[in-house]
Amino acid sequence: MTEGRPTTRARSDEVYVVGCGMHPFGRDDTVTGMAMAERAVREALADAGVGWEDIGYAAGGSDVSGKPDTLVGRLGLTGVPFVNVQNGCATGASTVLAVANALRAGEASLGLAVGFDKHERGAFNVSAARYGLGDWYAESGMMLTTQFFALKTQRYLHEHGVSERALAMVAARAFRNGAQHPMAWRRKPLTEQEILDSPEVSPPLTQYMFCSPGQGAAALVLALGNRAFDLCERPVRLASLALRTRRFGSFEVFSPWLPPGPHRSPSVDAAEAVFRRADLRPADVRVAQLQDTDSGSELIHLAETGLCDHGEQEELLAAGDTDATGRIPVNTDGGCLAGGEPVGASGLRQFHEVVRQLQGRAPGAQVPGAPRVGFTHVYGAPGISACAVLTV
Amino acid sequence: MTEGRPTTRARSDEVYVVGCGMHPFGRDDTVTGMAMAERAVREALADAGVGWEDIGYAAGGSDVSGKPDTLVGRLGLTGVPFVNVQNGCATGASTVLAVANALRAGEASLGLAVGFDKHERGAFNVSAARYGLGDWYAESGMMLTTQFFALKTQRYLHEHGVSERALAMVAARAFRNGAQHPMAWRRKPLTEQEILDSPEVSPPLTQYMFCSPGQGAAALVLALGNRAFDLCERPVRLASLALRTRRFGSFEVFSPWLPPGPHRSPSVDAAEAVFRRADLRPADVRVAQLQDTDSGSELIHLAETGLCDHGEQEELLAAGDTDATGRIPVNTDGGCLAGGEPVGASGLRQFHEVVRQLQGRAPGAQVPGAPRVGFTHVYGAPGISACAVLTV
Amino acid sequence: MTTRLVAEDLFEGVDPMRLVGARCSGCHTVVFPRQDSCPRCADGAMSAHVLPVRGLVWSWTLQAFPPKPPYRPPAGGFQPYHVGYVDLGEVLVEARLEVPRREMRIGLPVRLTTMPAYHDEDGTEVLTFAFRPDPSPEEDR
Amino acid sequence: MTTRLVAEDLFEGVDPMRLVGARCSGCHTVVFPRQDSCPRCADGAMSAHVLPVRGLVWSWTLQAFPPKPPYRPPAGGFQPYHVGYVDLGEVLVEARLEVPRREMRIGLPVRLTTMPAYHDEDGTEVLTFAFRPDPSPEEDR
Ligand SMILES: [Zn+2]
Ligand SMILES: [Zn+2]
Repeated sequence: MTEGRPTTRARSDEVYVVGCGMHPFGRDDTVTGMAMAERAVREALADAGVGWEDIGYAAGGSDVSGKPDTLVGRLGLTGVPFVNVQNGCATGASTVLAVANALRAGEASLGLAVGFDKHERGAFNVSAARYGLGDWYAESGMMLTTQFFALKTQRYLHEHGVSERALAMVAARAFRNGAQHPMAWRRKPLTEQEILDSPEVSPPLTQYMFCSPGQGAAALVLALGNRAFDLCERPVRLASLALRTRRFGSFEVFSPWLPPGPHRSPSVDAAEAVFRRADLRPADVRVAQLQDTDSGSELIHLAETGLCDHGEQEELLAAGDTDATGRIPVNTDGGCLAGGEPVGASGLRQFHEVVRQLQGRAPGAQVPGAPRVGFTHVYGAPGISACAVLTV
Repeated sequence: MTEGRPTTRARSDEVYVVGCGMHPFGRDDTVTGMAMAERAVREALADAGVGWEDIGYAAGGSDVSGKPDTLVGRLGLTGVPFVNVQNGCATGASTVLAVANALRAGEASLGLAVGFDKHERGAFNVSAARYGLGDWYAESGMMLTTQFFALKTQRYLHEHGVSERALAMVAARAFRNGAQHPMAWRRKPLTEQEILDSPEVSPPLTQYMFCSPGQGAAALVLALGNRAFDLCERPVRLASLALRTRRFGSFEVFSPWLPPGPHRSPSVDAAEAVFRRADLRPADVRVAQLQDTDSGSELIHLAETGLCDHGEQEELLAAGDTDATGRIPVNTDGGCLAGGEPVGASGLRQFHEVVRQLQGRAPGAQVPGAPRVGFTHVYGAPGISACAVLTV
Repeated sequence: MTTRLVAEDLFEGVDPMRLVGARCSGCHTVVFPRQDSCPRCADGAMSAHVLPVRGLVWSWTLQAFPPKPPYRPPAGGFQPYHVGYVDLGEVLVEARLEVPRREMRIGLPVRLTTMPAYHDEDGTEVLTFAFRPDPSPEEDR
Repeated sequence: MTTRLVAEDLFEGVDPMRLVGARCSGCHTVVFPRQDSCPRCADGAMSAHVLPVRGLVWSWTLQAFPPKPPYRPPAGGFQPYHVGYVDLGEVLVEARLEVPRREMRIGLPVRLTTMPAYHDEDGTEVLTFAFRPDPSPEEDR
């Protein structure tokens, strides 16, 4: 496989975010997934100051709420190429990748990425066959994502000497940030003790350490080269974006077996690739989004992406370093924990938050000091991760 | 929207097909969709003389038979970026587009596109909500793809003075070609009269004028620039590929209403775009693949793509012009009519056939005279078409 | 026997019953059923628009085999039926056609009617819209 | 009462029952359940490979709420249960853990057993594999 090298591109080959829009996350029975997507797209177009008819290439993703390309029926029948992508939790990143590649390949100079979903209450349904597994695996009660997160976290805490309180600190910060964010679902701050005392779901994880399936939509307008500067006062450069599937020995959901360790996650590969290509280091990041389907995942991802060392998380959290006012603010919008996880929209929510932070117009808690380097990270089944570095 | 212009690319920016593989189409209960996909990929890799670990970017599509990116569990856990796309009948083209754009964008120099599906017997199930329609539409018996094809064909024959016998000629040629093709499903030639006398499904279309949902898989290895010539004696250039969604007033499946005509299909837009970009004319095409979910569709697509004039089809068919030995051979492998339509695989089957024709090694009836320009066309719900021009 | 319409928002009035779509104030596009945004232009506002009851068969076909669910067969079980598009001038509407095969042709004058589609579990007859041959096509046009 | 195994191809032998995976002749990777191709290398051939019956808890958790279908609860209804990975040396296997919460810890020696998972409609008891605390962890290792 070709590995990423630091990329030196002419400005004319760079891709920029020039507009973003978002439908509030949460739960609202009066609005469909497609309607939320339409609103997010219209907001992104207005933000970029362009019309739908200016879009030359579009990509969309939704896990369960309809075929994204049917959005053309709502947005306008311009004939635009519209590709649907589906990569689980990495769907949002896949839409951005599809559009960025198309722009660089010369297919268009202005593109749109949109993601949306509206899930039913409760955990996601799964099909063993769809994952290439026998029925026995689900029937005997081992095919639950919550178990996976708990098993991975349990082992991680043990190996790296992190306490369960760190898990509560992650969730408490998420709800603190969510409380300030107008588009978050959960807006009530919770204390660490409340989080630890909430019902046990799968130890070491309690109820408030898990995000819920929810609903939402987010969209970005992307532009190539100089077009971006014509449209936008402060375009945000997509310095690098990498999607990686798992390598042998990663610890993934729905694994009836694992090889003896070490278990290297695709998050490590994706993060290394984006920092290498952007010619930046994790220490340069001033605002980060990390996949936080649960507290344990965020904790693990902090180290896997290189933002801290393994085992260092508890100290970082206790010192407030990951707060909006800290050294390395994480999930300033409350992440999945406060926003819920509409699978198709979640990755684009991350871009939305980081872009607006870098533009100095965060909807919630603004990171002070005009951050210039942002980072996004998603991770999901069946062992896929996507990271991006964004800069102004 | 940015319209395509004739593209003058340096050879280093051209994308070529350097290997192809296919699992026979049809129905075989002993093999899963994923297993078929694996076989097609391995065959394509062997054909290109490369290993899975050489692939730097992959895209896959399947409508109902699993998450394509889980194929990494069978092919090898190399960490490769693997994007899943889903665009109905245009899924195969979307995989090729995703890979070609990634190669041109500098993501990798070698990529893989794979499509597969294994459908249940009988017509596809539909969900009104998924198409943004009320339940009444399906419940009252109007939400069937077969009706749509029949209604469109009925009107087309009426407007352009084409007889029902032309529909039988299309199917007869498909089965004639299929009979010679080792990977086709239907290998028994049928006379025009047998086709006309088969049970009426939705007039003017009879049973043998419709393709069936089936199973199959196909894969392509794509290479950028000089890499292609290092790998392959006769790489086939992807001169252009365009995907288009419908514009206002096209006549699409599941339309409770239509505006008064004319009804312009996205096939017209996609075909015009690829010929313009490739700087070639429809008359240059020497081997073509047209979406033939039914005889009427192929008939209509012949004219919509510019391969003939509206109303000229019957004459062309009667003269044998669309036979493998004719002036403009169409669906030399028997198309969907003889192959069935595994949605995710069907578009890549088209590429497989055209590539092998242009390389002079067709598995079935070889077009004589070393054809140099090939064409593919798919069309499907919800009003999407993709065309490609391939050259040697 | 109680009856209900297959979907209330498709209809307006009772006797005579009319189909109701929507019309764009910007580009005058007429759609059916009604929807909130114009599929053609971004500018117009959509408002309810009652459709003509008379038109011409624009295309037709037969549904020869029983559709899978969510199709709901009528009380007596599935019988082959005709469907088609009816040209109402400003819009073509897809509908069940209550027209005998021998009379069926593109261009046939037809007018709006209702027909039983299926029965609810509680026995309620569910009516849908259809078009039947128009005995007096020139009248009121 | 008749019993059956949750999936025949996971097991080999009866008394003692063993789990059977597959091992790659090329890179010696051991997988469970058996599969035809090696997930690690392209070269090796996979052949059936009986797994050790003794191991150590590598990670564990509790399933506190009743899973949705396709999970099938036992005859008496859902009761919270433990799952985990057991380190068998050459491979870690995910399994139900029949270990009391107070004894549960990473590193606990366990050995293979079977347990009723659910009942078929005809009353057949369906057994799955599990691990329970190993009273004599040093023996036979
Ligand atoms: Zn309008
Ligand atoms: Zn091996």
